[in-house]
Amino acid sequence: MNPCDDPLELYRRMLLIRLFEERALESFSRGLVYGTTHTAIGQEADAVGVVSCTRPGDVIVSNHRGHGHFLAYGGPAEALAAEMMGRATGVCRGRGGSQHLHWEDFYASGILGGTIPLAAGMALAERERSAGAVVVAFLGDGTLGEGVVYESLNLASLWTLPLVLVVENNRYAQTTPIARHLAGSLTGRFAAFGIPVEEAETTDVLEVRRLTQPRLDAARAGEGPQALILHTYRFSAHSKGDDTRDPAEIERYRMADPLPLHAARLAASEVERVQREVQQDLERAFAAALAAAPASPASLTPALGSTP
Amino acid sequence: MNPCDDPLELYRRMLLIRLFEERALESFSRGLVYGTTHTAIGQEADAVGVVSCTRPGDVIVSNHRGHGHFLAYGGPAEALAAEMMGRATGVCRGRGGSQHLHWEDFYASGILGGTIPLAAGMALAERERSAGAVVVAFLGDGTLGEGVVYESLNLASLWTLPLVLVVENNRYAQTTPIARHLAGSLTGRFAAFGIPVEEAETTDVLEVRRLTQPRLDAARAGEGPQALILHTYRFSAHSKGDDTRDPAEIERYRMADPLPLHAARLAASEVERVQREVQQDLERAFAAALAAAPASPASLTPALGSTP
Amino acid sequence: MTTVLESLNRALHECLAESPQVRLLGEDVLDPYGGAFKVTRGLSGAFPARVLTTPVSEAGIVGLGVGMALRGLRPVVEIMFGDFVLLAADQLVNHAAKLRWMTGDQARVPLVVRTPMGGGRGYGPTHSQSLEKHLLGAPGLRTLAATAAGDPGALLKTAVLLDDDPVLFIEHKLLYGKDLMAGGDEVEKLPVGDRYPAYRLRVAGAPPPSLTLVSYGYPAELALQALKTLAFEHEVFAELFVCTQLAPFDTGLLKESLALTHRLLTIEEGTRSLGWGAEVVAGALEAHGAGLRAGRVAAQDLPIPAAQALEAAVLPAPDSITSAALALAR
Amino acid sequence: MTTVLESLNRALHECLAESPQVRLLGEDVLDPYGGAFKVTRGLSGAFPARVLTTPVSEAGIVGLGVGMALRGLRPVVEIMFGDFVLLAADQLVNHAAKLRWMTGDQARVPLVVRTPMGGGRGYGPTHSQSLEKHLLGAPGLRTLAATAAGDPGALLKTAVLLDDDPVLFIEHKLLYGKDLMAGGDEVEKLPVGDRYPAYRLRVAGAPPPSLTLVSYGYPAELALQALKTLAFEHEVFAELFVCTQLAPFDTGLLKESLALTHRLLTIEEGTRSLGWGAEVVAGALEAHGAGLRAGRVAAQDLPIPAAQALEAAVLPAPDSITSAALALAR
Ligand SMILES: Cc1ncc(C[n+]2csc(CCOP(=O)(O)OP(=O)(O)O)c2C)c(N)n1
Ligand SMILES: Cc1ncc(C[n+]2csc(CCOP(=O)(O)OP(=O)(O)O)c2C)c(N)n1
Ligand SMILES: [Mg+2]
Ligand SMILES: [Mg+2]
Repeated sequence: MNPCDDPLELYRRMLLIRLFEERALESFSRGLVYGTTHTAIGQEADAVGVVSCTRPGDVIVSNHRGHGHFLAYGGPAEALAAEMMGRATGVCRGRGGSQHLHWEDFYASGILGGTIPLAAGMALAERERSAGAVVVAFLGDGTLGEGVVYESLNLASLWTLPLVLVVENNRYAQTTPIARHLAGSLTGRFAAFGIPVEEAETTDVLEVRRLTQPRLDAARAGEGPQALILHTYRFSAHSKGDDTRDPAEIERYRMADPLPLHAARLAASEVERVQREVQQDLERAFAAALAAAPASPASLTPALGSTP
Repeated sequence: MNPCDDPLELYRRMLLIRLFEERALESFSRGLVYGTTHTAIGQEADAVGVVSCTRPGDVIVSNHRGHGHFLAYGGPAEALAAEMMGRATGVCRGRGGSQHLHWEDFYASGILGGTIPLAAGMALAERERSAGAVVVAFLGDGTLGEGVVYESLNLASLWTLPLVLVVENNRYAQTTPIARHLAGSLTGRFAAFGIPVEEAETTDVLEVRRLTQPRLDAARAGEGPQALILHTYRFSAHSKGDDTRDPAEIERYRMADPLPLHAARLAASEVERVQREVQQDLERAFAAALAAAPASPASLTPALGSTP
Repeated sequence: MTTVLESLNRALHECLAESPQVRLLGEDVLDPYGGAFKVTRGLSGAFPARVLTTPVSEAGIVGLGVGMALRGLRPVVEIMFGDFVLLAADQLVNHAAKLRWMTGDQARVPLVVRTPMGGGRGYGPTHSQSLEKHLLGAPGLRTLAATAAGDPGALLKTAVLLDDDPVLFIEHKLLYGKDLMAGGDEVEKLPVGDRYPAYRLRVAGAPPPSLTLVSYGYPAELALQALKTLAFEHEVFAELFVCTQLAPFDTGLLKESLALTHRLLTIEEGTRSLGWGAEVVAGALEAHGAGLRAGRVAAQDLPIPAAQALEAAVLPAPDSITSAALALAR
Repeated sequence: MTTVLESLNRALHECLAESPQVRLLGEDVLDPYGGAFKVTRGLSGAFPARVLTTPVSEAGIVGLGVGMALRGLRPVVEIMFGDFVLLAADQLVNHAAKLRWMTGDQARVPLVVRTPMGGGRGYGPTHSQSLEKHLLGAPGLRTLAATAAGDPGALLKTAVLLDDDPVLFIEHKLLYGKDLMAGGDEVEKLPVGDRYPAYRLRVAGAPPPSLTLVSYGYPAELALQALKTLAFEHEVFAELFVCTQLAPFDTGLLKESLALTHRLLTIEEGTRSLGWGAEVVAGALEAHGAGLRAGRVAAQDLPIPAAQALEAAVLPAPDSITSAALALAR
């Protein structure tokens, strides 16, 4: 689906994420989904703004809160819903679930930080392939607690890898506010490794795009890793329930909701049409996922593919 | 033996390290020592300058290249030599060997970086004990490759721990020059975590002391972790042999040898006396170590002390 | 009735109350959240200065715990999910476990690392594992597992307050909500061993056992169901050892039973290969000599899938235990 | 004569020459140093763009290898000492090993992580261990071990060039200098299995064996000495399986031999508890049924001490193998 610079299309993608996540939470409440999930409601502008700047062949490395990145990338909503519902038609055959997604050049995992060296390795492979692809890796503020992130920054910088690190600073690691988990500064963490870094307090998808494009271009041009820090907020709980944040704080951030912010630029009729279309698409996607056969134990293959 | 600000005494300690290390290497060549070792020849001013500023009760956390730190701390040369020779009288009963030393409040281990969270934890314990002790941890430039170091910096800074990190930048990790293993800047690595940092290109023990004292004072005063980066050089090979560095480079750095540099401030007769004394002390120490009984398998206790 | 969760939570309260040396560290352990599985609920309220919420730094906080322990504290570190414990594997094996011995028995590391393992909740491949098998057998590290058959709180308290060596303390997510086993009339329970006992369970009034089951943690609950099914539906009488000390494992525990049954079945939730059961079986065979038969019930050698039907197929269940037991008893 | 070191070094040359996908990463791997144990000597000279020396970042470089492998390369990562491999345990178990399966068999991770294990050189507690036991049994990870009884270079080449799954490749420091076993006349050698064979060794012309020895890596050299001592000094005839694939371990390999001997002795250098031998013994007992006797020779459950006499007391030796074998044969 990428790249894209049509404002209406950007809105559609953000809405797709918003409504997907709402349905996902509702499906949980209704017992249609087993397990857990982390939704990105409120952070849609990051996912769509960044991913819409990528080119086909670019690689996206996502994390536990990855539905938004996945949908922004153009991953099929039906296969994502099916994956969360443990269906055979799930994007990973029901094995991965919400946190472990892979589709085309998109990868996500639930081990915080452990994906960052992978992203650096992918960037190394892509650089040598000389198709000019770039790797974009998303990580949360909390993930900066993990040491392997710094090992990766050092390696990526030393080796001038085409890697763009996007920190979605939603101000919390699970329930822990950033002041309690992060010393020093977010930008300093990248500067220390000689990685150019920019930050912005924004939920505007166009602003995110404006910030992203030069980072991607620089990485693609062989200037090495780049970092972008997006100060944002999630409106939903960390996971399914259990929100310990001050409701007044949440309300305050809701005033910068990326969807109405961007919708205000578009014709109301277009917005309504897109809303209808996305609703219908998701209706279909969730219904199809629900109707699909559960993943069957008969589909379990061995853990090693190429046994001698 | 610490603290100390008598210039002659500082010289004595540096000389003790230098001659100990030379004897150690020689003992290896003569087959008296089994295993491996990393000597600190050339880096004596770091060990002595820093450790001489500590107070009794302060904790020293050292690394694979730890003989100098150990001797600067006042650790017994005989027990160190005995440890390296696998004697029952070794400081760790012959179990630890050259890289794994513990004596009073001194700890060292051969896993690079893994000691830094330990140092932070010790600092936490010391802070709560309110005896005002500080933990000083030595690490090499190469050790900044390890992710757990950054986890520790973050924690130490968040929790304002009385920890002083001393980076001995001898410009190499084993055979790898710093430009090939470290991106960005040394100071940036600490600044990123809000840790005050100073650096100096020096092999002058008095200069090291001038830089160290305020760091220790600040940490002791509750200002949180502090970092000191000492750009130095080792004259000896990384380990026993196998030096891939340009001999001309080594010669260049030898011109800043910390021993003659500091000796020039002292009366020649005093220097000679100290040289004689240290020679004799080491003669005795190595002879006693050599004469001691080898560690005996009968001394092997179980790995768990308090079995139910 | 007390649940395993309540028992553990109370024990932590008591540890903090009884010893000023105790500190608690972990991700998101503060109230009102009280930890991802609520084991630390109420602790930060009662002991604000001694309960520390941490960044997402598993190696770092375990290392901090080692350092604290070396300098006289008794830290308890929570790893939010057991799946992340391998991030601290080096800290556990190369630092915590070795320091006492490698310093010639000078240093002490009274550290407890607690973590919930296990599947059955659909959390998928990185949040459902039982990874303790990768750390068992590290010299100097004791591994304990909570069980509803014993007193998990007392077990934890002993480890925290009395043990001078590092302990990896395994909990199971599905065990938290279980009530502690009452001394019911259906099943007889006999504690064996001292500080970290095992529990020997038999159907009350059953004839001498012809089969020895050995398990720990949540799978022991499944084994207990199988024990009853075997007795009541198949007239096969087994006895079940629910162990709390997984490593070092004391084979002597099973001696008397195996001398009677000559048949050993281990039940665990970790994947089968190189699991805990391997050590139990190998140790038993060495001690027992010829004549022993043995089997192992464990998870299939696969990652734990997210989908419910797949997860159920991969993990052990009472049925699979019962059939393995019957195959062995025959 | 070719040493194990030469064989491995040559294989890496060939891998780089034969496949443009191969990359080599590790600490201090560049010439003229050529790696701490010289396994990578000459490679950076011949393939400067494809041999990368790295910072001291074990988790990072293994993770990089995983990412490279996911995108079509065939990386070989060297961990300088096996003692440091636990720093990469999460990368190996939760990333490398899982990715293929957890993505529904979509992704591929053709990564080889090579590392030297083992003691006998006085390097002390953090530079002498055989830690592979902590990684065996992770679903999706194959563990291989070089042996002088086979062709270690060919083994490595197969893993690097042909295997699409991640491989942990164990070398032993004391094996590097050994000559590859010639098809001598004192000992007969029969390869068993296909891609990653085991080698079945007997004293030439000996009567049918009464004891099955199973080992790998350097301890297999000690076991071979014991095999000869048993035959020539005690008239006890054993056969020795030297395995190259440690995990997943195929018990079927031993079936025929155990049917004959009913006696199994495993020999490894890792510490005893929860070691590789536990799986071999447990698997053999399950497959074999009653009548099997077994023993394990391994390192004592202690850290590896630095002092020579202590280290020798902790590690297995030909004598301890011989006596364990005699005890079992009786
Ligand atoms: C290695 C690891 N440690 C801990 C967790 C548990 N965990 C899941 S999400 C989360 C908080 C992550 O915070 P952040 O990186 O800011 O991302 P956010 O959830 O805010 O999007 C934690 C601690 C995990 N998944 N992986
Ligand atoms: C975790 C770990 N990785 C690798 C090594 C092997 N090693 C020992 S010393 C060394 C270089 C360390 O460089 P630096 O930190 O600069 O200290 P220096 O040797 O220069 O004093 C390496 C890679 C180790 N001991 N521990
Ligand atoms: Mg966050
Ligand atoms: Mg250095």
